[in-house]
Amino acid sequence: MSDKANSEAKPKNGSGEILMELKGISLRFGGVLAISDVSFDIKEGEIRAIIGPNGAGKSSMLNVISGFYHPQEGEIWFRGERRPSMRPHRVAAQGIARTFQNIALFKRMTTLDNIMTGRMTLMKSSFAAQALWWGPAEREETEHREKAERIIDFLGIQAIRKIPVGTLPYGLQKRVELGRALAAEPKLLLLDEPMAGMNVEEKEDMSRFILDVNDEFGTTIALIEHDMGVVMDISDRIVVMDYGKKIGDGRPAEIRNNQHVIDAYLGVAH
Amino acid sequence: MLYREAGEFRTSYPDDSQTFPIAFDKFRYYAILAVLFVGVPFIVNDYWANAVLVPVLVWSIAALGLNILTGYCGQISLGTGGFMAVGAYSCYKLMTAFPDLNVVFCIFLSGFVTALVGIVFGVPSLRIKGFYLAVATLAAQFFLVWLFNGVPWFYNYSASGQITVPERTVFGIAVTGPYTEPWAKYLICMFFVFVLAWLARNLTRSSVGRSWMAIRDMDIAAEIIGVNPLKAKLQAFAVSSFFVGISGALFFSVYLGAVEASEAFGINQSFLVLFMVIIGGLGSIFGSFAGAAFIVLLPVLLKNLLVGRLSWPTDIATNSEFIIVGALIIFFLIVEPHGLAHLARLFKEKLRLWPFPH
Amino acid sequence: MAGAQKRSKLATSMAHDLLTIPELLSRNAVEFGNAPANREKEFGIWQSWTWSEVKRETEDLALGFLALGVEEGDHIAVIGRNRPHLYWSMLAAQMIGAIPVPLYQDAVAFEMAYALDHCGARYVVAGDQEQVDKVLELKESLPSLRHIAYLDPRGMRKYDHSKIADLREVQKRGRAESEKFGPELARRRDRIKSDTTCVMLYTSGTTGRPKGVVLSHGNILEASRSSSEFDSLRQTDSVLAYLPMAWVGDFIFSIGQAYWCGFCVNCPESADTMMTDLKEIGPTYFFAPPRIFESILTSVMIRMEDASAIKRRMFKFFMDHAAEYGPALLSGERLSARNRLLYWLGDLCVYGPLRNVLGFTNIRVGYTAGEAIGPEIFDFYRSLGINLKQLYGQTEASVFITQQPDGEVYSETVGVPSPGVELRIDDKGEVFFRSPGTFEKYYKNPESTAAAKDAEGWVATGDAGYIESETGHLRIIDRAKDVGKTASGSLFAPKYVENKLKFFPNILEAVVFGNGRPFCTAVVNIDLAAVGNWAERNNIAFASYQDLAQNPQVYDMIHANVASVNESLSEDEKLAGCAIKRFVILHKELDADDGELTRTRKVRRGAIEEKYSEIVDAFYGGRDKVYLETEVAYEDGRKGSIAATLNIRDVKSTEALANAA
Amino acid sequence: MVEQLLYAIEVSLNGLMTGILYSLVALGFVLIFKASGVFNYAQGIMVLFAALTLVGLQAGQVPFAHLINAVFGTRIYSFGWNLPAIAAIALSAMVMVVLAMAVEKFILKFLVHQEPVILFMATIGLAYFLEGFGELMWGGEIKPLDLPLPVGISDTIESATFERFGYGFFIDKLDIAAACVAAVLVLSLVLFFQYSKIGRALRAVADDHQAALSVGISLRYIWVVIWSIAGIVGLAAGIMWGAKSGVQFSLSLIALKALPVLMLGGFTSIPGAILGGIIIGVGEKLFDFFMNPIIGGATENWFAYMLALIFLVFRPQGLFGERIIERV
Repeated sequence: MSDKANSEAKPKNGSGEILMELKGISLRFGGVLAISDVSFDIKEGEIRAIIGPNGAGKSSMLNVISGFYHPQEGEIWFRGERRPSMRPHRVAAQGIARTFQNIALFKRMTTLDNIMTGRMTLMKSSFAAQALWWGPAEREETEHREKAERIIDFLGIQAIRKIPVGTLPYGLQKRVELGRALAAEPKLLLLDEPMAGMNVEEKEDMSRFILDVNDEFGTTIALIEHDMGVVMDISDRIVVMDYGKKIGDGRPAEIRNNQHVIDAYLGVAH
Repeated sequence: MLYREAGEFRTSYPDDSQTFPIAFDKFRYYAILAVLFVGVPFIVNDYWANAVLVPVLVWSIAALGLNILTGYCGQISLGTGGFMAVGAYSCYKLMTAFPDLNVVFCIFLSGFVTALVGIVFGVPSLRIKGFYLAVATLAAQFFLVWLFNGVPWFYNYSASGQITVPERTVFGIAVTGPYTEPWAKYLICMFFVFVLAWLARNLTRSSVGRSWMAIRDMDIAAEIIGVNPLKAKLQAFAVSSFFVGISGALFFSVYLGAVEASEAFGINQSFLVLFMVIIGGLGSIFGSFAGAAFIVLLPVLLKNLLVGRLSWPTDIATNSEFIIVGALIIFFLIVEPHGLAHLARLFKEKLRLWPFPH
Repeated sequence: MAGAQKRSKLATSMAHDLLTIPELLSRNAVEFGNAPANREKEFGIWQSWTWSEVKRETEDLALGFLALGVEEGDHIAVIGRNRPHLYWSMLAAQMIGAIPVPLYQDAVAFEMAYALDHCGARYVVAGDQEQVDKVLELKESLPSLRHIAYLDPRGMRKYDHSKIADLREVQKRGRAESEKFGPELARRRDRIKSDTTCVMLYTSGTTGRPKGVVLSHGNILEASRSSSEFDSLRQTDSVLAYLPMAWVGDFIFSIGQAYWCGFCVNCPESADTMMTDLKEIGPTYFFAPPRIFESILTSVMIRMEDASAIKRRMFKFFMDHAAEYGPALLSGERLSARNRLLYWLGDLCVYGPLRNVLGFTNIRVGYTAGEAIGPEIFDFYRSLGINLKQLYGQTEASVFITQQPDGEVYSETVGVPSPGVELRIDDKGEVFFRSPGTFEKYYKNPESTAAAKDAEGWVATGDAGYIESETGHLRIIDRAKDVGKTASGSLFAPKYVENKLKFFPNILEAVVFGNGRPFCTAVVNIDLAAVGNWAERNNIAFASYQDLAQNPQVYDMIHANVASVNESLSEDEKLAGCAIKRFVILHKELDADDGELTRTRKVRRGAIEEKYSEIVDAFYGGRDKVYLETEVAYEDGRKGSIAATLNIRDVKSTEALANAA
Repeated sequence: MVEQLLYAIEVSLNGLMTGILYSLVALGFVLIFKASGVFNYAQGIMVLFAALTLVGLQAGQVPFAHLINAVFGTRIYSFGWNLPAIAAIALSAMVMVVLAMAVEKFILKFLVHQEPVILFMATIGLAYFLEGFGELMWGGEIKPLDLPLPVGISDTIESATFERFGYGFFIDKLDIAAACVAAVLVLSLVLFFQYSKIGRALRAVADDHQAALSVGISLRYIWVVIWSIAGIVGLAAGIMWGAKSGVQFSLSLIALKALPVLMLGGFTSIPGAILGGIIIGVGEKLFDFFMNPIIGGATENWFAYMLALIFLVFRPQGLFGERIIERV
């Protein structure tokens, strides 16, 4: 069923407007060149994968997009405007949410609170209103709680709603983190190795969720993933990086028989 | 065991996110409030007010404040004493500068003054983390105390260098000054405790509180998902200092009546409050009260026991007091690092699941 | 409370001229407009609908169905877990003269195929994607199927929506086109009479194909009215709807009685949150089949195992006290001051908290039926002060045949005839009934109808039993056709024996053979929860269910149980012949998916006897080991097979065992 | 004017010496923090406790005299002997080792896996304990502590400088001694860490507890050693301070100055501790020297902290602390 649905889905995806464009991005740490002159774009509603051997600069790339690293050269265009270098939380406010390679949840907060925190950028009520728990503040809480509950329902984590996430098993934590990112209702969702350290079953679930997110909410997704099989299955287009350079870009089929890519991967076992 | 929750269900989110969702807890809460506000004032005598209740209440406010900063926002501070001093002295200046201004306002205002100072000393927290920050806050401690001792303007050039509270009334009843009835002292403190605890609860349950906890648990991730660390931390410092300032103001105006900065607000006070927070339980409002009660009452008990009962010479008693307090604190950290609040939580869970063990 | 009673009295008084469920709905919308009618746990809270809201929702649905082109007499299959919208769709169907046919959601596609085909369902209301997929699989074999509506849109976006629609969309459309279809709705409503078909339910026949039992509004209303009055149910009551919607009981409780009294029906968030939801709702009126009460009791005992010694001792002390005086207290007898005080203490420290954690605090009336319940299980709940009673019923009777009145509750009987029900027991001991609730007919199956229901309307229950002279209560022994004779000519009542066996917490299921055989033998299923826990506590390692089942110590334990059953049988000279001489512990759980149980978890004796013929042969061939391969079906419908060698035990008498030990 | 300048130089020279004393205390912090990640607030009290013990032993005081007398109504105060300094120092060193063992056995052992803040609080508890315990053991009154130091150094310097600049710098012989002691201590510590087996083990632990454990180094043993060393360093500092301003409770407060020193130097850097100490020592003296007329005295109380605070804002990891790299 799922595959059918998803194959039907394909033509729609990736045909949209360009959501984000990265032009000639270069990033240095001291002397080390993490990313050198990489350019690619991400289209509305597509699932865009960034792959490559370890140390290829994938994560750095994601960090650049989410504004955590500031590239020395290159431009980032988001929704038709050039994005000046800004603090990560401002980037988040622009509608870019992400998950992290090694889970970065707020361990002592409950699942619900984590997800509510994800909506931080959407909450408006004033400090005073919250301190006095005035009407507006309480109403806002309720509205956002509703939204959060939809996500909890969507991810099927009702049972752990009020449990501190620190005590949850790895697989569930990954799910909650996805929930936290979704809560921000992002224009662009960045997933840093969403399936790292998962067993086959969990991977299937996660891919399922990623696809569902993509077509239920029409969210644009950019992800890094090691599991080639999964990447080929779920992504519309793939960027391949190696030693900080872009060595391939295209639909899974094209990537599969791209010579550079094959060479790059022959060396490393994945 | 005492809980009868079956049939308690929530049909709306406000119901679900109440402070006391369970009917039994709500009942308990109101019962306690009733006793504190209506019962105690009639029976409280001078000793109980001055030695037990008032100090516990005043320190609770300070503990609440520090708990917001350390327990909720994860920023350790050793400057509490200094901020209490700010509260006390600004309260003094306000009371003497505007004699007609109601003392309650003075106290709130001194809270705001302290909040401003807190923001100033909070700024470094953006760069400095962990123990470095803790030590940095000592700067506030020593500088502020030095300031209030060194600049006569603060103590209105009084010969003693002390500040002494003028008599002020609320509804015609003296709440400060030598002729204050114990119950009046007690009630005015209760009033502030209640209001501030309510504020703290509101903040910690709403998005402000979540931004604090996010910073505490993982500051980098917090910023990346959209928490503005500058805002969150400064808010935490401001609110925390506001609370601490008010407790300082009460400490001076209602509890002691006359203070001298370096004695009343020394580094030890800072540590005392930190103890209250840790022993009470980081990130718990109830914990702040429990911790304050514990730390304030323990010496009182010991004194009664050693000097009162065993009639030891006071110097030995004081020393033993230090030894016992120190030992107890260590013991506590070993058996229950998450504090009294956590113990209470476990106990409550047991009761709810009774007769099942888990 | 009193006010509420008055209102519900008023309701009933004016309700005598109410003939149909839709009329009841309109009445409730007026009488209790703002009282809750349905709740469902969703998105973390209990979403609630008042009676007036339910009326609106349902009418919109009905209009929507009209817009879809539903004809009078069309069958609308409803498949899914208990959810308000699905109940409303049944109501909506009735309003427009269509016939709701709830089906078991856990049925696999080919099982569903029969029912859908047999009733010629034109429309299907499916709970979620899973159910839709099942129906789609059968699309080809169901020519009459016109349209599918689904409730949960998750994952449905990609489906071709020419023949599929979102139920809420259907509803919206109905609301939008209310002027257009309003008159038609009114017209059809007026045409519903008390003999109009109210619902059609498929009995998961223990033998042969399922039969479609046709029940009229008259049947349902009468049954609901009399039973509600029997237990003086009120508008302020509440129930948890968690049993299959396709089962007549759920229809009577969640629609019949709920609409009659106007009380609130609560739907759990999902099957696996049922216990927590039960606790949150704390219903006042509760029904569960014995197996559920059994598993709850087992879990209570297991959880108490880990409690501290003192607590366990206290628990035991008070439970013993309760076992002694609780039931008496509940049936309103006077106790000595000391015992009352002790019970009060116990209520404070154990019974109350226990009722609370289980969610039984507010229960006024609790029922169990469908199977015989173990005396100690039954008494356990009664001793806690929960007014648990038994009833005996059938789909064909719109449930109620006999019930236990408050104050006359016995674990081994099923009570006195329900109001308006006549009982007759023929010479072969089979029980017959006649009542206003008696079904109209089996759909498209006149001969079975004729066989089951004679000219004067007497219906054969197929159960053998007798009326106890001293209490006047009915006592069921067994399925009439299963009651037979052993080769030695003595009476053989397998079910009776099986139940006695199943009353032991270690035994999940048991099948007894012996009809026309020299002696009786049994195939036993152990209860993994109970036995597994026992094994852990006695640190007996086991890799799998199979492994555990064949463990000699487990065998010894079961052996003891069987022996004690034999003992109790020997006391009753009529059934002494049923003593079990040999038994085997089966290496797999009996499973509906393997055709060994019915959907309501009754054992299919015939099927089992043939499937495990090797075992039976081994029993009577005198061998003490048997090797067999059995086919099993997994959740996803795949088939596999497991092989095992089973040990056969010869049963010694209890004292023999005692000596051996 | 020249006078003024020369005086300033003298002041700063004295500051330098005080700074060295600060560093001595700071050294203890650093050792413990480096090896066990424990932020040992009790270090200051340990200094006091060491000094008290030393004096007590030297003067042959009876431990807990007050308590005993109070309880049994006796009137014993002294054993009536006078230990030679060396013996007393050796004994006190042993006491410090015992203390270290006790700390490990009764506190750290149970808190190994707790968060840093909890351990920190525990050491504050320890500080309370030791404060009470020390005074109960040796009494709270101020005690003089005199060391047999070669007289005359100061004079030589003074006269020598007088001939040079026509202005005699006065430098307390104690300060000079302190400087030497500090130098010796640091040198020996560095050697110890570089070349002794256990020293290398300590470094290993500092880098990575798990790794250290996996190569079979007992964390608990390490902790005892490191706390002993910290205790002995504390003793040295205690002697110096005690000799300078008498052994009294205020010692522990002065010891608090070690904290800003640490911030400057970085919690994990030995050279940092030394340099930080000197900077602060000199800094606060000069600041007071110049600002006193303007904003009043006693600026030493806070100058150090303010300096550290401002410095840290620009360099959060301190002078020599490892760079803090933020990752996600």
